[in-house]
Amino acid sequence: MSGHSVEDIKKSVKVYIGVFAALAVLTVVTVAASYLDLSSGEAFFLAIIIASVKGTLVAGYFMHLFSEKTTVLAVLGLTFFFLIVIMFLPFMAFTDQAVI
Amino acid sequence: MEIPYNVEERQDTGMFNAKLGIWLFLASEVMLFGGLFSAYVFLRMGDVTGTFISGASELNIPLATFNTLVLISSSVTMIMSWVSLKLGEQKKFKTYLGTTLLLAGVFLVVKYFEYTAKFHHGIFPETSTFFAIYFTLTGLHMLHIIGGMVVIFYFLVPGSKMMNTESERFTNRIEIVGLYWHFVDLVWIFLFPVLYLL
Amino acid sequence: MLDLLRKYGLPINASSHGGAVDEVIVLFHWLMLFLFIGWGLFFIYTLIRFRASKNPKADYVGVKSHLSSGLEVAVAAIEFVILIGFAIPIWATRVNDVPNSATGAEEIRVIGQQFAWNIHYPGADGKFGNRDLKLVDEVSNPIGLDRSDLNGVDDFVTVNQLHIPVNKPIRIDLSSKDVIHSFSLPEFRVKQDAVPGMSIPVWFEANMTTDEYLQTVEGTDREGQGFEIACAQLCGLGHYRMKGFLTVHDNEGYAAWLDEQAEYLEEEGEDDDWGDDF
Amino acid sequence: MSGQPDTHHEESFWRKYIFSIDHKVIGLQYGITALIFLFFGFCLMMMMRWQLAYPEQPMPWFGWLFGETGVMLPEMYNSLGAMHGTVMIFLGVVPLAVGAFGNYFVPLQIGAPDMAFPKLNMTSYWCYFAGGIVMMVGFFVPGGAANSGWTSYPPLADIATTGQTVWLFGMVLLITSSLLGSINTITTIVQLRAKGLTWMRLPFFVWSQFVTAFLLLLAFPPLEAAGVLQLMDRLLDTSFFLPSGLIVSGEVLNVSGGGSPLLWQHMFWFLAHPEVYVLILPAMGIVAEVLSNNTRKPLWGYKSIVYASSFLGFMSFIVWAHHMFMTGMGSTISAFFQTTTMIISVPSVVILTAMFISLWGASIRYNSAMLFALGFLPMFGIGGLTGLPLGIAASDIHLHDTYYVIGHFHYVVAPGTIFALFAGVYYWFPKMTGKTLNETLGKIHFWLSMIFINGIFMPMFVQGLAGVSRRLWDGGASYAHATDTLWLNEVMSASAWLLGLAQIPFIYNLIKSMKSGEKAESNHWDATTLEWTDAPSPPLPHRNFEVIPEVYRGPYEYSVPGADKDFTPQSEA
Ligand code: HEA
Ligand code: HEA
Ligand code: CUA
Ligand SMILES: [Cu+2]
Repeated sequence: MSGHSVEDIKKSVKVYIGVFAALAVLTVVTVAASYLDLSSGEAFFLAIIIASVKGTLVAGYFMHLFSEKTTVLAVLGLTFFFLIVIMFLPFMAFTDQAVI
Repeated sequence: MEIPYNVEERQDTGMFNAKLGIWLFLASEVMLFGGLFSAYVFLRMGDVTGTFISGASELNIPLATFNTLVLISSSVTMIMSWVSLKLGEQKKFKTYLGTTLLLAGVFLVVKYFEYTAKFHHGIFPETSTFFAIYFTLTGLHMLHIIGGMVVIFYFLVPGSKMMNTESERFTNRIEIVGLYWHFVDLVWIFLFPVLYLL
Repeated sequence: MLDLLRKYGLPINASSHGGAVDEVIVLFHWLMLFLFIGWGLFFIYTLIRFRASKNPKADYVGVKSHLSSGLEVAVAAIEFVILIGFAIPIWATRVNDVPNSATGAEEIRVIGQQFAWNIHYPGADGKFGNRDLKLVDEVSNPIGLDRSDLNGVDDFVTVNQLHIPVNKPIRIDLSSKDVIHSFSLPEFRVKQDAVPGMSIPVWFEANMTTDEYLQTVEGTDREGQGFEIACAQLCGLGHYRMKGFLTVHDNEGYAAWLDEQAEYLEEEGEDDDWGDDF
Repeated sequence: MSGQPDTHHEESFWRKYIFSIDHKVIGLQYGITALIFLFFGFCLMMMMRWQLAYPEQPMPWFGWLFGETGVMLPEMYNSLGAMHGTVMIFLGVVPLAVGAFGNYFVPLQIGAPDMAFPKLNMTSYWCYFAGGIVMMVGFFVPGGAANSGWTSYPPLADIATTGQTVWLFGMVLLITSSLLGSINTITTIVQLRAKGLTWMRLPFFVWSQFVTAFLLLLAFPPLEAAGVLQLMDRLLDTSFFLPSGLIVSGEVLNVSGGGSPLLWQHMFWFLAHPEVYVLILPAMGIVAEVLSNNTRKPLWGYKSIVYASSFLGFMSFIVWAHHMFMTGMGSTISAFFQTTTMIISVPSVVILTAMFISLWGASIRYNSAMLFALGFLPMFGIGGLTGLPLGIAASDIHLHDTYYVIGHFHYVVAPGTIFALFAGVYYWFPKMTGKTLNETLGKIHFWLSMIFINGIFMPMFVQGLAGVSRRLWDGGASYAHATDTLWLNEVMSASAWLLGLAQIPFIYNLIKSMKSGEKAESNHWDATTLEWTDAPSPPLPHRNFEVIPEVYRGPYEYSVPGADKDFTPQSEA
């Protein structure tokens, strides 16, 4: 991000502080939610959604992904696709197993 | 003959070399932790005796929450150190980077207490597959923290000479360390709910 | 093509579904042969015709037509026909339509171990007794069969001796005590890994008895050697000798064999609960 | 991660040849180490072939390796098998194809002074070297080297002798090396292309290295994770891959259980399937270079080859479970993997077809490099085509884990990839050394190799169809169904040893020509790509080019109508 002017940078500092606050709040929310009486499926989705929001904030602002170059985004898009593959395909194969 | 685009950006890609390099490295890290998360999902789904649920309930949530906040803060100080460099405020840079290192240290200390508490209760990796994956994931994450600390320390003390000699290059390097550090934070953001809360 | 493949190794087929497996193998070998010969002829022709001494000036453009795209589409199309028309349905019947004793199949359990196949028969009641880790004794009770379980009283266990009736669906539930083995019956086009921690069914129907088979190999090097169970997955240093024997009886023969086993069981009491017929 | 300033002071021997950061020296280091390992893997295999052909007979000359009787025991056979696979793939072919050729020629072909991260490059080589040494240490620990196959399936691998632990440590080093290397390659190709060298002007070799680097980058980490898990299982008594209730040699295994052996298989094949395309893509890249150069015409359908290879790379991540059809896979997932497997065969057909069609209208020069490249085509054809019946679960029932599989993949890796690598050596040797290889010896090497390699692998299909399992210590002698095809073992073994003899002209040629070969011109083959047209032979140390070239056209502009010579260099304005 070497193209940034001093002005821009000062503005983004505010953003960073905001993100920090959001992350802190969301952390507390996840913990609180885990004490709710949710079914394991609901709990799972809630936790993953919150974590994903936090992850997006970190990647998007701290790691500047929201304004990153297409080359990087393409690499990460590919990675993300294969991440989904390795995360879920083995497990799907497992549930489709003839008899466990 | 210098290698091109070591410091300056290449026109059509808009990047200097190390920037792409670190992103590629992080991509491979995503797959590394992805593989382990996949193992977690796979083992959890095949877990008929409920070791995952009972195991998670033995973990210390308050400590881990505290640690999450510590790590998030360290991410913020990391990015602030880079901002300070951009603004040419070298003193502030050192303070922020030093704080990052300190917070990382706090994280490790907390982790140390968590681990020893487990060992005291006779909980080891071989206790159940839950603790096996717990120790593997957090242990590997910890190795990443330690690696990051070494690099941060390098730029804080011996490597900081470059700040004055090649300031643009130094700023680039700090940006790269920052990317790595945020990634380590990001991994923890997922580790925390997956291991402690589910 | 089938005859050709038979000539080059493919064993005789002794099961009812084996024909379908062979058919896929045959179809693919046709495709392979066709492509290989087609491109091979083209290849040799170009190599001769366009050698530098004969054709000193190369043509910048070369082939203009896009016939080759058609060929590629054709190859893909044939693959998909085989895939959808044969492969997927065959596999579905293999893994989805597994019969059981209620649907008239003979149920047997096979438990692999380094380096033998333990064959567990349910006995006259058709029900398998429980197994318990604690009861395992490598000499007297390799699978840990619980004789105090009522279902287990008449069960019997053989080592490396699988006997089945002809023309009746056989369902085998495969598991393993230690490492991964693979239960392979080449003449029946049966192969299935035995994975510890899992019980995986595999089924087939023999349509040739051992006696009939032995007649077909009379006068060859294989004379006198019946069907065998091979282990196809590396399972340690004895992998090469993890061989079992499969005997296919006609119905009377099978009944007689079962009776014989039941007798052994009575005679020898609980200590030695498998037939010493190997 | 720093650029190397252009220092002109004399460097010490160590700086120059051992801890060099020049991509060419590192490429040569990779090349020499990999050739030695290749040779070593070959020797392991020749010993195995003795045992397969003459089970339980004492081995002549080398019997002392196996103790007093001179007979190879089953444990030893399993060790040799696992190590042959590992050494060939991870220490031989990949380092040669990616580490050596990739390192040496990617920067040259894209007009770069070096790789993007020279120090990282050196680190990858030394990680690879350390990994190789660790692998070799395996032979000297109690129980011998890893003996659970190169696939290391648990539970067998979890309970195997110490050699397996050593293997895992070796793999972690090798994986690290590959990861660093692939980061370097991708960055180099993206960032350091010369002016005017757009994506569609890249030589196909560079493309193949680019796709390969992505496969290494994204497929290897899960195996690294799996390797760590297996290490935990072995060293810390966890049970990631061990289910509850295992009884090993009569004893209940004392672990918590709850793991799954199939987890390993998924994580292993998630890498290992892309890995096989890592073996073949650079080979295709080399063949493309040699082919267009010696047909004196552009590669037919360059764009379709580029797209096909990218698609191949992408698809290779989602076909892995075709190695696992027999693990009790259900019908939905197996239908998915059968379909993707059939789909992935199409880009290979496209690439091969384009290469065949390139021959039409050519003016073919039959030199050694070209012979090996041409030999590659039908050999890869046989290997690839025999992959098809394996990709269908129904036919895989009969063929899985038999010698048919062994035949399939050896056709793609040995007369396929290895031939392509030979072609690469013959083609680029003049560039690397400034000397030429002897053509007559090269041709002898080709024809003998071609004959004997088919003598080894063709009979494997016959044995495979007969249902002979792989990894058998006695080559099937104890099974009745192997009786009819057993005699082929001797044929195969004799061919293997003769193949060994056939390598003597090659090795002699390499050494002799290096010392006293004829001097080669800088553009020895009248080629069009930058490494030939703009760099001297051998290229300048530490910067490759006098001036960084600029590129004006596609990679294979041969026999352009109206041009005064039959090749138009990429850098010609
Ligand atoms: C370089 C390595 C390489 C390559 C490229 C391939 C390519 C392919 N492989 Fe192979 N494979 C291996 C290496 C490779 N494989 C290895 C090492 C194993 C065993 C691992 C182990 O278990 O130890 C294996 C095992 C293996 C299996 C598992 C078998 C089993 O264990 O039961 C399967 C199943 O689907 C398979 C399928 C395929 C397919 C469909 C292709 C396709 O990509 C092939 C596509 C190519 C073509 C279709 C050819 C096109 C050519 C023409 C049309 C022209 C022909 C004409 C002339 C030349 C004249 N392979
Ligand atoms: C890249 C991979 C590769 C290569 C090239 C080879 C090459 C060969 N392989 Fe191998 N093989 C495997 C990978 C490979 N193999 C794998 C993965 C397995 C499975 C292991 C397992 O079960 O776990 C296997 C298994 C395997 C078996 C089955 C063992 C069993 O199941 O019991 C056999 C049997 O004959 C065999 C034989 C051969 C032969 C005859 C060659 C020949 O083609 C060799 C030809 C080699 C050359 C022609 C190279 C010569 C090079 C030189 C001489 C270099 C010159 C040196 C200098 C200049 C210094 N291999
Ligand atoms: Cu059991 Cu091989
Ligand atoms: Cu594969």
